[in-house]
This record gives sequence, C-alpha cells and structure tokens, in this order.
Amino acid sequence: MTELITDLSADLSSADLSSARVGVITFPGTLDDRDAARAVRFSGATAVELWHADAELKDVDAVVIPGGFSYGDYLRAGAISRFAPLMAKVIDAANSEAKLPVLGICNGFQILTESHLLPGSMVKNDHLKFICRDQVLRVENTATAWTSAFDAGQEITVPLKNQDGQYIADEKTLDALEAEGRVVFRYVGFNPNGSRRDIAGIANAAGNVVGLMPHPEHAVETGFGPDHTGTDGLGFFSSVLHTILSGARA
Amino acid sequence: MTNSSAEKTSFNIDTVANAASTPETELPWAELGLKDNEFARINEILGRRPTAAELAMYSVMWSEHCSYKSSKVHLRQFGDKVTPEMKEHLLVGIGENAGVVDIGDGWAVTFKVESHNHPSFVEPYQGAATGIGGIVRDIISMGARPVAVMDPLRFGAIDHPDTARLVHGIVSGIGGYGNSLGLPNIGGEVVFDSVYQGNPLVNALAVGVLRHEDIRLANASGVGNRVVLFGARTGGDGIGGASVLASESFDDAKPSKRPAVQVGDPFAEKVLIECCLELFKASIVDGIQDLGAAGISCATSELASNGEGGMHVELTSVLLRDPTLTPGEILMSESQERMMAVVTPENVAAFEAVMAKWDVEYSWLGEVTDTGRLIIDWDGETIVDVDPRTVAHDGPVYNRPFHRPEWLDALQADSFKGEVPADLGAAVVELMSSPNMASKSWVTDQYDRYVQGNTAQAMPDDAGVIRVDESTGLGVALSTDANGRYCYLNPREGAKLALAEAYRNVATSGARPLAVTDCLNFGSPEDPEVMWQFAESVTGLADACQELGVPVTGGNVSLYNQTGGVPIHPTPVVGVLGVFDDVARRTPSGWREDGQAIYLLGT
Amino acid sequence: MPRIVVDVMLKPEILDPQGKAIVGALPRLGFTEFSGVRQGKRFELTVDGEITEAVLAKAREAAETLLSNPVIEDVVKVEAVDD
Amino acid sequence: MPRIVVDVMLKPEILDPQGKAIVGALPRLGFTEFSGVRQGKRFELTVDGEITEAVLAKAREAAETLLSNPVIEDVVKVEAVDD
Ligand SMILES: Nc1ncnc2c1ncn2[C@@H]1O[C@H](COP(=O)(O)OP(=O)(O)O)[C@@H](O)[C@H]1O
Repeated sequence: MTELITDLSADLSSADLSSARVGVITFPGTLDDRDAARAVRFSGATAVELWHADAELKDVDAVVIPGGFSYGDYLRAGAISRFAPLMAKVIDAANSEAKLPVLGICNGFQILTESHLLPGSMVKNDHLKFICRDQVLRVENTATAWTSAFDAGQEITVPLKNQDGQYIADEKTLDALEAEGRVVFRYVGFNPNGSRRDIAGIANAAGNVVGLMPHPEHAVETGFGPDHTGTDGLGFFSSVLHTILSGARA
Repeated sequence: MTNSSAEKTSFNIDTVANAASTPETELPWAELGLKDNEFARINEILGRRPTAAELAMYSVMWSEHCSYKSSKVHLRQFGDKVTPEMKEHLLVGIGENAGVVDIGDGWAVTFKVESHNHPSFVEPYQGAATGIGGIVRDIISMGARPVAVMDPLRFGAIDHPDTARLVHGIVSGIGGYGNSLGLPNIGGEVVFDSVYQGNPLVNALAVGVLRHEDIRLANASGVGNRVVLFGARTGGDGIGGASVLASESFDDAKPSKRPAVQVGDPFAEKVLIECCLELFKASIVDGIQDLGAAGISCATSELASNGEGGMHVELTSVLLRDPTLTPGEILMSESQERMMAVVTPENVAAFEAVMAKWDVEYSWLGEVTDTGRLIIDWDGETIVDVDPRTVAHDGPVYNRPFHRPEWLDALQADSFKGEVPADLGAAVVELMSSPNMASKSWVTDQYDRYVQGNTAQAMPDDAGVIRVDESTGLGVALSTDANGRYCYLNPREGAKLALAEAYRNVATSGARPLAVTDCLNFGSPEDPEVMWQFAESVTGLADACQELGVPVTGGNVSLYNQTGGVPIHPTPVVGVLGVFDDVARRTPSGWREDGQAIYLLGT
Repeated sequence: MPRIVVDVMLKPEILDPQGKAIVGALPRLGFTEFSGVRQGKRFELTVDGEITEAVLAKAREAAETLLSNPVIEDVVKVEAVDD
Repeated sequence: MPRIVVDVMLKPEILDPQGKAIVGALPRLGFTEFSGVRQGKRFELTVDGEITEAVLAKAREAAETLLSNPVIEDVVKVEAVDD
C-alpha cells in the first residue's frame, strides 16, 4: 500500500490532513469516481461522495469531476452533465471569492468547457479512435491550485484514455491562454489526439479551476499505474491539499 | 408507471381458449425453426395446439442457442468428470448465468465467456458491442460487480477485402461498449486465418467480484412476490427472422419492419450496473435474471422453473419502444439492457426509489404464484399457460450421429517436410511480422486498461491480473486461449492444449489456477464430422480439466459457424481463472532488467 | 460554394441511444414541448464546379455506400444547396 | 407526425476530423467529385400536436443551449417538416 504522501510541513498530523474535504462528483455514466476518491485518500484528505443531483456541495474544500462517459458522451461529451443541479453550485463556488479549487479530468474537463468554466472545447481525436496509453506531460504552470507540488517544466507520466480528446479553441483564445500562462500541461513526445499546440490541460484565470485530458488518478499507486510503477499523479492531490491547508480558505 | 400500449394494439389475440377450440389452425412452426417432432412434442405437452405466444416461447427456448439440444449429451462430461476436490472452491456451478468461485476471505468471483459471432458478421460494431453488453449482464445477475472483460477474436485473412470492415468494426465495438462501462480490458486474442472469413469469432469474457452472501440466483420464489422488468424498453430487436409472428392470427400477413440488428446503449447498461449493485446492497431483490437471447420468454420461464411455484404476468404492462409489437414478438424480443427481478411486496417502495434515483424505467408485470404454471395474460386474457420447466429445461435433446472424418489421416500425415532455412534470422523476422505474431497494441491501445484502478497486469502480459481486495491485495488472474489449427488436426489433443496454455499463462503470472470457462465454436452439428470434432474436443477438455484439477464452471456453445458448407476449424476457447493472495507478487512477461538469467523449463 | 447536403438517420425501428438521452434531458432544462428526439448525421460535400445530375448521382451513391450504414441507417435526403 | 428538424455544423474555421477522414476515403472508393466534406448533426424533434411559432421558438432555444455548443458549432437550420 502506498504511504501517505504530502509535501507539507512535517508538523501536520494526519488528522489535520483528513480535515480537508475533497468532493468527487458522480454523474450517471461516470467511471473514474472511485479511482479519484482513492487518490484523494492517498493524499491524506477525506474524499466526499457527491451526486450530480445533490442540491449542496456538503462543505467540501475542493471538487474533482472525474472521467468517464457521463450520459454516454451522447450528443457531445459533457453536454448533458453540464446542466446537473450540482454543476450550478460548482460554477458559483468556483467563480466566488473563495475560489473553490475544481479539477476536471477527461470527461470532467469536457464538462468544464461545456460549462464555460474553461475556454475552448474537445472534439474527436484526429485519428478518430479511442486511445489508451502512458503519456508524458510537461507541467507548464505550477501556480495553480492543483500543480504547486510539481516543479516548473517537470515531466510526468500518467495514463491517457479518450475518444474525444482533441482540444480546440480559436487562435485568439489560444494566444491568450499562452500569454496568461494558463496552459498548465502539454503533451511531450507524442500528441495523442491532435490537440492544438499540444495542450493537455488548462486553467482559468484565477488558477483554481484546472482541466486536463490525461488521468492523474490512475497514477497514484505503485503496481497499478504507468509501467506498473508510476505515481506521478499524486502531485495533483497533494497540491490541492496544500492549497486547502495553507489557508486559501482559512 | 403508466402504460399506454394496451389500447394501441388492434390485432386478434390467439388466446389459450381460442387455441383449444381451433385445433386445425395452421401454425408457422417450421418458419420459426421447429422440427416436426418438436412441434408434435409441444402439442403433446400442452394437450392442445400452442397459442401464437406459446409457439413463440417454445421456438426460441428450444432453439440450439438456448436449449443446447445437440451439445447437452456431450457437455455432461464437464459434470461427470468433476472430483470432490475440484468442487472445493465452487460456490455455483454450470447451469446458472455464470459460475461462482470462492477465492477466500469471504470473496468470490464469477466469470464466463460467450460468443456473439453471427451478429458481429452482420453488423460488426453493434454485434461486438452487444456481445460485451450481454456477458456483462450475466455477471451482474449473479450479484457481482463486473471488474474486467477480455475478447478472444478470430478474423479471416488479413488481406481479404471484407476483413477490414470486420476488424475495425468489431474492435471499436468492443472498445466502445467496454470502455463506456468502465471495465478494464485485460486480455484476449487476435488471430487471422481464412477459415474464419465468413464466420469471425467474437467471444467476450467478463469477470465480476462479490461477497459470498451477495450471490443472487435466477429463481422466483415466495408466493405473492412481485415480478418487475426494468431497464430499456422492449423493441422489435432481434426478431427479424421471426417476423411471421407479426400477424398474431396468422391470416393477414402484414409486412413487418423489425430490425434484425440490435443497437447497444452502453450508457443504459452502466446505469443498470450501478442500479443493480444498489439493489443488491440493500437486499431489495430476491431473484434476478438478465434478458439476453429469447428475452422475456427466457426470463419468465427460467425464473419460474427455478423457483418452487409458478408465475402470473400481464404482458400489456411491458413498456414498449415500438407499440405495434404483437405478444409473440414481445416475448421473443432481444432488446438489450433489460433485467427482470423478483421483489417482495415490502420492498416495492425501496425498489422504486432506486429506479427513481438512477432514472431507470420499470414496470411491474405480475407475481409469483403457487400454481406451478407460467401464466401470461394479454389485457386480462390468457395467452400462455404452460409448465415453465417444459419451456426452459425440458427441450429436445439430440444424440446426433458423429464419425471421424476420413480426410483426417491424410491431413495428419501431411507433416512439414521442407528444409530448415539457412538464414534463421530472416525466418524469425518473417515469422514475427506475420499478423498473428506481430504486436497487438493496435488493438489493445483502443481499450481502457486502467479504469477502476485495480489492473495489476494487462496486455502485453500472458495473463490479465485484477486486484479484488484493496486492503489485502487478494486478486485474480485470467487468460483465454485456443488454437483452431491444433484442434483441426486433433480436436481432443487440441482442446487439451488450449486448456494447458491458458493454465500455464495463469500459473506463470504467479496465480494458482482455480476454474475454467469455455466457449465452444464449431460448425454445424448436423454434419457428423463436425459433431465428431465437437465430441472429441469436449472429451479432451473434460479429461484435461480432471487431470489439472480445475472444474468448468460455465460457458457457451456456438454452433453453425460455417459458410457454403465449409465449417470453421473447431475452436474451443478456454478461459482459466487463478487466484493470488497478493497481486503484488504477480510476474509480468518478458525480461525486465539487464543481466537477468534466462532458464528454459519443461520438456 | 456549391454543396450537396446528405442527411442520414437511423432507421425508425432501430434504437437511438443518443436521441433517448437528449429526450430525457430536455424536460430538466424546461423544454417540455418535444415527445421524441432522433439524432442523425448531416454531411456537406463541397463540389468544385457545377452540380450536375451526374454529380448528384455520385453523391447518392456515396451516401448509400460510405456515408450511411444500410444495415441500420437510411439516407433521408441528398440535395444540392447554394448559399 | 409533425417534426422539427435542427441542423448543427462545426464552425467553418474548426477542423472536422470526421469530415477529413471521409474526404480521404472517397477517392479510394472512386468518388473524385468532392473536394471537401464536413460532418454535422441532424436532430428530429417530435411534437405531439401542432407546431406553432411558440414551439419553434422553443426548438430554437434548445438548439442554441443544448443541441449545439456555440464555442465550436453553428445551428444552421431549425425548421418544421411534415411528411
Ligand atoms: N483482442 C484482444 N483484446 C485484448 N487483449 C488482447 C487481444 N489480443 C491480444 N491481446 C493481448 O495482447 C498481448 C499479446 O497477445 P499475443 O500476441 O496473442 O500474445 P501471446 O502470443 O503471448 O499469447 C496479450 O497480453 C494479450 O492478452
């Protein structure tokens, strides 16, 4: 079993860590919710189950919108989920002064773009097929709520698996994202889906909302991640723990 | 739930009373695939002619696919050759939707392989997709959470013009459905051989995990318990061939538009999985059965005959996608993503609450009775009144003639007589670049192997490995194997070798092999030479299972895999399941580090 | 630019999971006017030059062979547009 | 049955991977008449009762909010048909 990880100062007890509540939303058709909750637990925080039809966010300090095929990806990936009652709460909380940290992974990223919390959109992979592989990413921005545990420019390997993963936006939006440092992750070595400018993940202007196509929650445990060893995904969850405990919301 | 189908129907209904008073009515039993002796037997069982609806039920349930009428006499060996030690870990054996094996610590696994060969030839994407959907429902109906799938595949020659259509359609169908369900694909096979040109083999294996106390069986007991159908609505899917039933009174042959192809809805199935698991967790359902081939005919007759009583159902309560369906068609429909359950009256409200949460449609069809009869009404009038056992279990059994093919001696004598090539290096390269040896990552990269976070091994390893218990590392290994060419040369030894290969793959991963499932893909049982291949293969497999001490817990038989009179090579696909006390001990295939020593074990 | 529009829909008797999901979502968004939804495909083929009867015939052929799957879909329209 | 047809296409400036694949496949099948292909979506909404101007307005609203994503797609048609 992987030991608890955190890059926080040593005097924090695990009780302090577990006081951080990270919500994981399940929509009909969500697949990676239990994996995301496991990743949250490994970081030491408490994972809180949220159901798309819930009216309240249950006092969570951060939210993960996990991957999967919510509503079958029918119509457009994320198009129907975006209208879930709980999403209205997430959108408000993300835009509020408290800047609730929100991470959208794969289908979660698609839901965030459909919700206009993040710009651009995803279309079918340029090769039109589903692709599952261990993918190298470069962390381009370590100032977001979800990336502070990484070093700038660090290369990490996490699984990628999607069918509609080609990130697109108009040139103006892309230029603005680059200029504002909001491209958070880029594909390295191989662009698996034709995404513009090799973009794998982006953030909103405040840096509390991050979306990416690859799956950090599948790289948190030795033996079950990339090449049976990789645990690079843990950094996402320890980062948000840091964000929460360092008093962003205190 | 309200239902509006009753008032929309306007055909004449063939009731039991009508059948009794009109014995001379011509019935389309031959068109429905029944033989004259079988039709005579139905008349004898009922003591009158069957109604249209009864004819529909018997014809689908007595088909080769549902009744195993040609294979049954041979499959008995799987039971007869089981020793008490082999049964030690067996919680549920052959006969239920899938076998269940004890893996310790109160955990159990259920697994099964099935074929969807013919539908995949007609419509590759949907055929393969619904193949995954069907086997996964078998696993759910045992009370388990599905945790992985595998897909042993056989295609025709790689350069044949039709092969691309099949390969790309089938692979994306398996991925499209399995990926959407959140089931890691942990292994399979891809073989190209021209014998499979008109008969690709699309076999699908699913495995699920459960606690011992969660095992659910397909039986309807407890008089007064309610019978409910839930999931997708019933459409005309899969009854294209039986369109003679479009006219329930057999006089006005109206042309019917019935889709021969079923389209899968993986989203609906994913919701169904979660919804069933919630029902199991709260002990809301007493009996449960998935709807596959033969749809409601199969579910009602099996549930009723496995219980101790009978069942009374009102068919107009079935929610329909197509309101023009006749009762016979509703009974035969193979619409996907449906389940039938038995619920005590006290649990009705709890059941409805779970359906509401997951937004799943359902309708109460009737209840369990103590009459020993399966009674189906249409708007209050009885259209089926049968002993359910006669439908589900007492179908015809054939001892079909078989004999060893005369050409076999010549074939076996035709051994390799060429020269050993001087340039072995070139030979190796040539071998490795053949489509059957080359890397399969072009297939497996289209499958999700990470979802659920418990995959300890998948492609390119010899066996897939899945963790079952996160706290202890308890897990299982699975491998599927077959070699049609070996079986063609010697079906008995070929079947043994298939088991031996799967067994070795599981053992080399570090697991202890425990149980077997098989999918027996053969040509026509009416061909005595094919029947011989079948009999020999089953004997070989049963003997080898006894030798290795692993029982067959379930599987599937797929016959009539032949085009233009030419059968495929006999292809018994064997799946072996093994157990790990801790999957951290798994051993991946291939060299990992420089400097390691290489040993060759065995003979 | 002269174009040919090809519309393809699933055959009416075939299940349309996408349409089903949309029809379920509409009332939740306050749209109660629609009792059913079917989702199909629309292709726009660009033609360099004039759309003659021969070109249209080719488009019809492409619609039946490549753009639709006759096992489950119908070509409901092949038509020249110019705008 | 009265229906409303909604057509949605990717915005012209957005590369359409499916259209591109089709345009590549056409010449291989002997279709050389078409220089470009774009693939979009066609929805058929069934209405129980009459298609009034108010119902059409609702369909337009559904088209803009749910059936299309304005970031990448245009609603090219919302129209009543009866056949
Ligand atoms: N259709 C398939 N689906 C999933 N995995 C497959 C499929 N075909 C092959 N594989 C996997 O790819 C790997 C290599 O397969 P193969 O070349 O057949 O290996 P071997 O010859 O050692 O059996 C194995 O892990 C196998 O399970």
